[in-house]
Amino acid sequence: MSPVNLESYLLVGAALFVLGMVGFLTRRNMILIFLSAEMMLQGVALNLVAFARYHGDLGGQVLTLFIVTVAACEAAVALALILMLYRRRKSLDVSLWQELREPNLEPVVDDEPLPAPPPPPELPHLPVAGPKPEEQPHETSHV
Amino acid sequence: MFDVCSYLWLIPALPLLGCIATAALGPRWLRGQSHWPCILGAVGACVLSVLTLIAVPQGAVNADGAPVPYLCSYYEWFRAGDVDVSFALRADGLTAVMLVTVTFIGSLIVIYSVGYMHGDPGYPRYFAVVSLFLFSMTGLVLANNFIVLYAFWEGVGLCSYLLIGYWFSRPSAAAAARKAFLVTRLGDIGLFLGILVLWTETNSLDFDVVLGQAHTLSAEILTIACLLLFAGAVGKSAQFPLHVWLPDAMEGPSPVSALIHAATMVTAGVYLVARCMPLFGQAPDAQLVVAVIGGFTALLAALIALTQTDLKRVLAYSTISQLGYMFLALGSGVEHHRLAALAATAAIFHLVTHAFFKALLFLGAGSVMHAMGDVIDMRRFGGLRKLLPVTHWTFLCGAAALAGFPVIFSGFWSKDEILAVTWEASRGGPHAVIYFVLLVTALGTAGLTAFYTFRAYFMTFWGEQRLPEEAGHHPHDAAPVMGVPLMILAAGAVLAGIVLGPTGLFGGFLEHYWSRSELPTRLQAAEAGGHALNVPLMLISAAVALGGIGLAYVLYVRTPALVGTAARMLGGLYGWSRNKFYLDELFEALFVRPFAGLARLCKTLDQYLVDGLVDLIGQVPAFVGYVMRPFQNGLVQFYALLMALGVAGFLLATMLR
Amino acid sequence: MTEAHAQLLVGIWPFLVPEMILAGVACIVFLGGTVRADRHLWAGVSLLGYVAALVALHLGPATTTPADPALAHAALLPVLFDPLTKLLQALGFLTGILFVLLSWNEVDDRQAADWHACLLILVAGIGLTAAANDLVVLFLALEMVSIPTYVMLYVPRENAAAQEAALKYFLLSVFSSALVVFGFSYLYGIAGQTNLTLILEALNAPETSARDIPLLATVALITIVAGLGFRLKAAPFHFYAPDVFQGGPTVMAALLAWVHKATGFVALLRVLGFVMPPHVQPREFIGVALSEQTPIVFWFLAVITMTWGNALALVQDNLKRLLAYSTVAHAGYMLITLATAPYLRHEAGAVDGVEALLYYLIAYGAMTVGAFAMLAYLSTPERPVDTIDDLAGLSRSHPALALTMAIFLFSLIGVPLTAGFTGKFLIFFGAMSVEADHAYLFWMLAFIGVVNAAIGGWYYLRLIAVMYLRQPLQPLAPRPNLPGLATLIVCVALTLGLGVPPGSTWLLRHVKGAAGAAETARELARR
Amino acid sequence: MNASALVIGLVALPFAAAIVVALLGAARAGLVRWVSLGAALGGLALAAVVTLQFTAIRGAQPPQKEAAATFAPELVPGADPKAPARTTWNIIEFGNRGAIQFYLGIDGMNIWLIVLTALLMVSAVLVSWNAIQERVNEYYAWLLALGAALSGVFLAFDIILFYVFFELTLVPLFFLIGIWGGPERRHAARKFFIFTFAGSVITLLGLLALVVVCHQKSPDRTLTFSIPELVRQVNHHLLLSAGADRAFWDATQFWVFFALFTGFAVKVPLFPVHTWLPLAHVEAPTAGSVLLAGVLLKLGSYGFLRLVLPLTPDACITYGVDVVGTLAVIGILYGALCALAQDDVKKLVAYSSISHLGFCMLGMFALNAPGLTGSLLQMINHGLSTGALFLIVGMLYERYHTRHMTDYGGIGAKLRILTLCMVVTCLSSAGLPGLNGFVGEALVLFGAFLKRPELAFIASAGILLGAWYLLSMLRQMFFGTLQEPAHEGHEVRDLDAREVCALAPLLVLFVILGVYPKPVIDTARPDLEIVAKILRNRPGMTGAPTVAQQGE
Repeated sequence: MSPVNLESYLLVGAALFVLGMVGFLTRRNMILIFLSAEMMLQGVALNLVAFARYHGDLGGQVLTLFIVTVAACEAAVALALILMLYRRRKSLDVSLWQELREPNLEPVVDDEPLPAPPPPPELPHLPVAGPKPEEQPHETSHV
Repeated sequence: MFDVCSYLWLIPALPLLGCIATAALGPRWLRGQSHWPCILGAVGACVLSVLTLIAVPQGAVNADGAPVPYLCSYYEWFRAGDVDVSFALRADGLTAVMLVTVTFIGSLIVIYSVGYMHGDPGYPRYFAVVSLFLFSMTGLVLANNFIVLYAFWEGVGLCSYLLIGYWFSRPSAAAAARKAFLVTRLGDIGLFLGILVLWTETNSLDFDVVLGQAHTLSAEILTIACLLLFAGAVGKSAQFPLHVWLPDAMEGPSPVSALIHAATMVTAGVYLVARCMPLFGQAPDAQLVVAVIGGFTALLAALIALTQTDLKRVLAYSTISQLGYMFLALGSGVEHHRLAALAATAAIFHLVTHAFFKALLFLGAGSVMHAMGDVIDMRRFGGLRKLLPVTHWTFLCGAAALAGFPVIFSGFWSKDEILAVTWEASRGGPHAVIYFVLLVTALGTAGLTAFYTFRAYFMTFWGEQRLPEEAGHHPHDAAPVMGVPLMILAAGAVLAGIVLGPTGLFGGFLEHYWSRSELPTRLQAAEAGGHALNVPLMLISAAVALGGIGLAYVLYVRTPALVGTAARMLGGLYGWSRNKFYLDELFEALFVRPFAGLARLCKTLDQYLVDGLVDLIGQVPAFVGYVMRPFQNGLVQFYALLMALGVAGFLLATMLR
Repeated sequence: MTEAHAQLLVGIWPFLVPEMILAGVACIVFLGGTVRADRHLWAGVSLLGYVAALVALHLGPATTTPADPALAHAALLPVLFDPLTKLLQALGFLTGILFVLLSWNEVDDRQAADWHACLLILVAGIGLTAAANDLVVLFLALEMVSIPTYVMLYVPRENAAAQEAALKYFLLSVFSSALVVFGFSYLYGIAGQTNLTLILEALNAPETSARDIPLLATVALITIVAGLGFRLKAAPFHFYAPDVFQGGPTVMAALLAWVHKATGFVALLRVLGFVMPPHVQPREFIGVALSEQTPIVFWFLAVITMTWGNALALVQDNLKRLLAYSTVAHAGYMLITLATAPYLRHEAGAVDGVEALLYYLIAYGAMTVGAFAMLAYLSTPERPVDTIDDLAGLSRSHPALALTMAIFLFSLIGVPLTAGFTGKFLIFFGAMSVEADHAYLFWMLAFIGVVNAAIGGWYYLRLIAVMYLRQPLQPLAPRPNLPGLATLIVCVALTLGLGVPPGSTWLLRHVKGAAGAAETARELARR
Repeated sequence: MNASALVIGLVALPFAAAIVVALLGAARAGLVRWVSLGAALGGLALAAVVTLQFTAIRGAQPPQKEAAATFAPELVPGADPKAPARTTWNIIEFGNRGAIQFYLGIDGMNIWLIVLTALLMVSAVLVSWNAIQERVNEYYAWLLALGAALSGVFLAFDIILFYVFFELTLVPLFFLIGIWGGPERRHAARKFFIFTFAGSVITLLGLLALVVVCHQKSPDRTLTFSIPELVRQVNHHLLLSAGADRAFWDATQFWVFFALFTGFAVKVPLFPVHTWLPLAHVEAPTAGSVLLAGVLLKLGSYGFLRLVLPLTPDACITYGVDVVGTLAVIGILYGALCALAQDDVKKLVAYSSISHLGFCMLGMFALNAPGLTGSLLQMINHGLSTGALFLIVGMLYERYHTRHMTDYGGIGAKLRILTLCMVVTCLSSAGLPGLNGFVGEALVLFGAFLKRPELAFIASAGILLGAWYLLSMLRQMFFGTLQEPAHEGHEVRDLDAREVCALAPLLVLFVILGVYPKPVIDTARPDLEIVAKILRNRPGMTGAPTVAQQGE
């Protein structure tokens, strides 16, 4: 790989990173925000792989592997968390979560509210066998 | 004889011991006998003073034939750098004369007080403070350096404060005491600054060193220093414009008025200027100020005294007026060394005679008060001649002396010397005209003095007998313990002048000490002729005095109805005199109110502006906090944005550098 | 990988025993938690785990000393055991014990196992961070600290505030992690190595250096500092802190204030070369291998951080929010040391920047954990201690507790006889000791620092004033809580003990030893 | 027992007693009081013994022709056997280059302040006897701790130790004011703490800067925190420096002076930063006011004397005389005027402190022997007089529960002993010769007049104003017709034996120091001469040749 090529890889990596960052800042859906963060990590991964190839050293690729692994871990935690949050607010809109702020400040209200979420899909019916599960109160649920 | 230094310290120490003994033992054990320590101290000091007076002429002389004062250094008070202050006492002619005057009159007055203060609840306190006063006053005249002098100077001021406010539960006494202390202290600041100036120039505080170096100082420095010192004298000796405290000081017991506010303390200013004559004598400009202030004060106070109805106040104004005379004399000591010596001698001579007759008058007034149940307004009593014979005759002696009744009475002789000195001063020199005007003023004042003195005398003792209710049924004349001191003083008032004055005893004794070594200097050039009796001047002054007395007799004994007419005729002047030329009000408006206003302004400023500003600075961080608060709006993406901006900012800053 | 290298790799296992113990116990607790829900049991088990880890640390092999020729290549391993590592590991395990005690009664039986297991992993993460000598290990170690934190933030409490806190922390933490690894990737690109020793060697080598590729180096520096600044709570990367502290459990606030800050600083020390492996010679100064401008970056970061933290803390009424801003401010003071450390060569300065940092970090840990522990101790569900007013009159109802809290607060102010004073003294003395052409910049920094310390005095004092000078509004009724009390006692003992001799001398000796790697490096550089 | 152990005792005894008292518990109030009194008396006895020891040592030394180059404290605990004026007790060591040391000692500049502290502690304990009824053990613990810290500041010869004690005084006083103070106590306590804390942290920087600069300039790179050593080094460098080095030292001195000035000026307090003082004084309990006015304010002026003058002589000459002198004179007049307008008697005394300390600072920045001596005396005198004033005001307040002067009138007829004490104290405060105030004030004016006649000229008005407000207060409250403020039930009695015991020593000292201040001056002279000599040796110090001619 020639240095010229390295630079293009790096540019793409940086672009990915910045795109992810922009997504992180602009998206309001919590899942999309998290995915944007993942995209930033992908930019990093691209950098690392490019450098690894350039230096002929495997360390970068090892780090990439670990980043992917950790990202998976985080995704698991994230989805559990997001699910819980969704249960409370019935929405994935991150701007609903601004109760913790300096006292005496008005909440920030977006002029353009998100489009109404689609109606919840019909849950599949239970099979005939077995007892009907009890409806669990949301408050007591945890991960 | 003993060595002078071996007993000199006892002169102040005995009254001090008396003070301590009275203060410690008085309230609990001595009670009604509290006067003993004080009397013993005073009399002991008096005896020692006389010894000193005898010893002084026998002292050593230096190569020039000038006497060398006894200098006794007892212990070092404090020393830092060039400021070296020892408790050193000196005994020379001036000191000896002052000492004898102070202790002798003091002793008499203390004895008189035994009767006068009898039964007062604060009896021990009175004698303790009087002893303290005698200590301070003797210390003042014995001091051998400026700081010790200043210390005792303040000390007598303190005693004056305590004694004016002796009946402290009277609001007027409390106010008068404060006023006296503050007004004199205003002058004291000048004195202290004067000492500072002299110290800076001569690097010493000892009288001999400072005065000996007087001729090395520049004229400006000398004038400034003299004027500052004189400011102290003006305050203490109640000269215009700081005279306002003295009339109010009559709130104190009468013996105190006699001792402190007539005979001794108020003359401290005269003593100071006389002591510093080597300085003043070489500062003609300062001398002119001294003379003018003295002459003006004499006239002003005499004018005010004309219309006062409070007997003690009349006497107080007359004190101010007589002190003015003394300063006039001192201020006339310009041009040459002989005249300076004459002037100082005249002033001190008048000081001594004045001490006798004024103490006498005050004690007489006290005796009247004592009999009248503490009423002192002359309009409320009269014709006491028969009722109080001892008081009457002694008072008359004093009044005649004060009025300058010719030939016999002491005031005549001493006043005459002052007039003579002023006459001498008006015969030459750049300010001759002014001195002549002052001479005329002094003569006029002499007439006024005779008039108001006898006005008071006639109003009190002549006319039909009237008594206030407070006097009770049987007002009685002075008891022997009060009467005997009165008589002794009366004898002094009559005889002191004729014995000491024309015989040249006093002048000879004192002038000896204004020798060349003390008044070196630019003045030596012109040597004036000897001091002779100035007969024409004496005649004029005698005529004026007699005229004043005659007028008083006419107005207050023969045809009292004329008084009202005369008052109407004088119109505005009468009112001004009656109201002391509105000087108290003027001071109130010029100094007290503005300062009080300034103080209130400072208080308000401090509370709101200064404190507010400081608090405002303290509020800045919190204000910053409020400004930055909106960043913390709770939106997670906004936080991320700020983080991203932070990164971008740091990146930009780092890369652009 | 050479044969010797492989041998060494095998040889490092004994060093890792403590972390393995912790991880093992964590597994036991995780699994056991599904069987029994008993907070005493799982707290006790994890306590045993920490003690075992401490014992293992103590019994384990000594540090890989530079003097030992057999271990000359030890520095090339992915983990490094120098005195700094040992100190931080011991500290981490002690912290674990402290937090077990602190959270003993704060966590429900039902969540206790999860909680304690997460804590075990987290502490293992601290140990690993301290030892990390490879970007990969460092990244993993940092994530070992982060990921349990997400869980712990919302496990003990199930209210909206805790969830919001968890969300904010999670999202921003992921964001900051991305920044850190982005920086790592460029670092890797510059050096072509993931091994930190080799990276530092490369950066400090005279012939090749980061200065040939300034763009990459600068970006790496800034993103790493920014990403780790999130953990330090350095402004403007601190915004989550007040919200998370307020919403999350008190124990977590303590954890974030101390553990995360400590790991962040350690990572910075390692990555930027403030503490270098023994044989690496700094070309000029320590800590500036990536960019000459490192001190300037830290200068500004310190100023912004302490000013921001103090200014906002002034206007707070909520206790945990206030302490959150205070932790920001203290991060600022600590950042002063990083700005000055490059210039504090030993013969110049009387005090080394890294020493001061470590000293202050430990002192800060004692006092801030103490303060949070006090809040936790005083709070009951019926009578929560949220606002400053809730502390009113504490000195009347609980004089001993009030005095303890006052000691923590005085230490935070920096009043003498407390660890906070000695720490601040070392920091400011360090800043004043800088001897360079632009030393005045650092005098100015110290000046801004002390002005901030004075501002800080105001709000801490307000708490003391409330406790001592006001009448109680509604009496607090803390439940008897022996482990909580033990935490307080330990913290107050440390706060006072580390402030005066012999405690301060003892600690200073240890942090000197820990910074010794750097010192050795400079000794070599001088030769 | 080694005499130097006594010096530690001066700090350790009150501190230990504070802990004991705190542990005794609020229930045993009587015991707490007696233990505190015992500790205070013990401290006084220690101070007396130390004074005797010190004067014996000084007396045994041959008089030196030339003033030493730097301070040489005696009775240093842990003294280095080779150099008795140094200690070997390290607190924090910086390698083998130097260490912060536990360096206490006695010299002529601090010995009398120590005695003053010990004395006022006894009075403070006595005057609180009945006034404090709640949280008694805490109160006395803080009071004793304050005493320990105050002694520590004066005794410290290590610059950091000095600062440590300096800061430590804040904590006890914060609690004393805040808990047992008047209605505005919380505000007062916080304002006091923050003001002085903010000032003193900047002072710390100044101190550190000096240490660092000395370290960098010393040829063998040693690091010292010892005040005598720093003084020696700084002046050694100053005398030798030239050219660029000279400019460097000038700049350094300016900044160090500025930093030290900030902290000490707040403490003194000088004019614009004095506003914490009236508030703190008014709200503090009597004992707090006594110690605050009597000793705590001296920390600032003592700091100037011990650190600022010898360590930044050039800056003192260049800026100090103008800036501090002017501020001091403003303070003298402004404080007096503010006092004149007050109705609250405690506030009056507080503002009078500002005025008096203005004299103290004016004398100090005259930079010559009379000024320095006067300044030191003024510190002691102000401690005694204002301490006594606050004691008496406190006693009055205890009887009538009001501090408004207009509520009082003619109390002199009722409370004779109290009035006598008040009159004497006021006179002492007004600088009457024969009582203690005069000598200090006079020397200050002498010194100031030598340096800046115009300043002395203006300042002298303060003498009059001082008498004015004090006598007005006397007249309003004690003289005139009797008018007692409303007091319920109990008959108001004159001073009892305990109160007389609290006051009498001070009154006796008024007279002794007024008549025979020589022991104090003589003890302090060699040490003040060190400072004066340092200042004298600086270029630009013209117009003060007389300092050199110290009478032999």
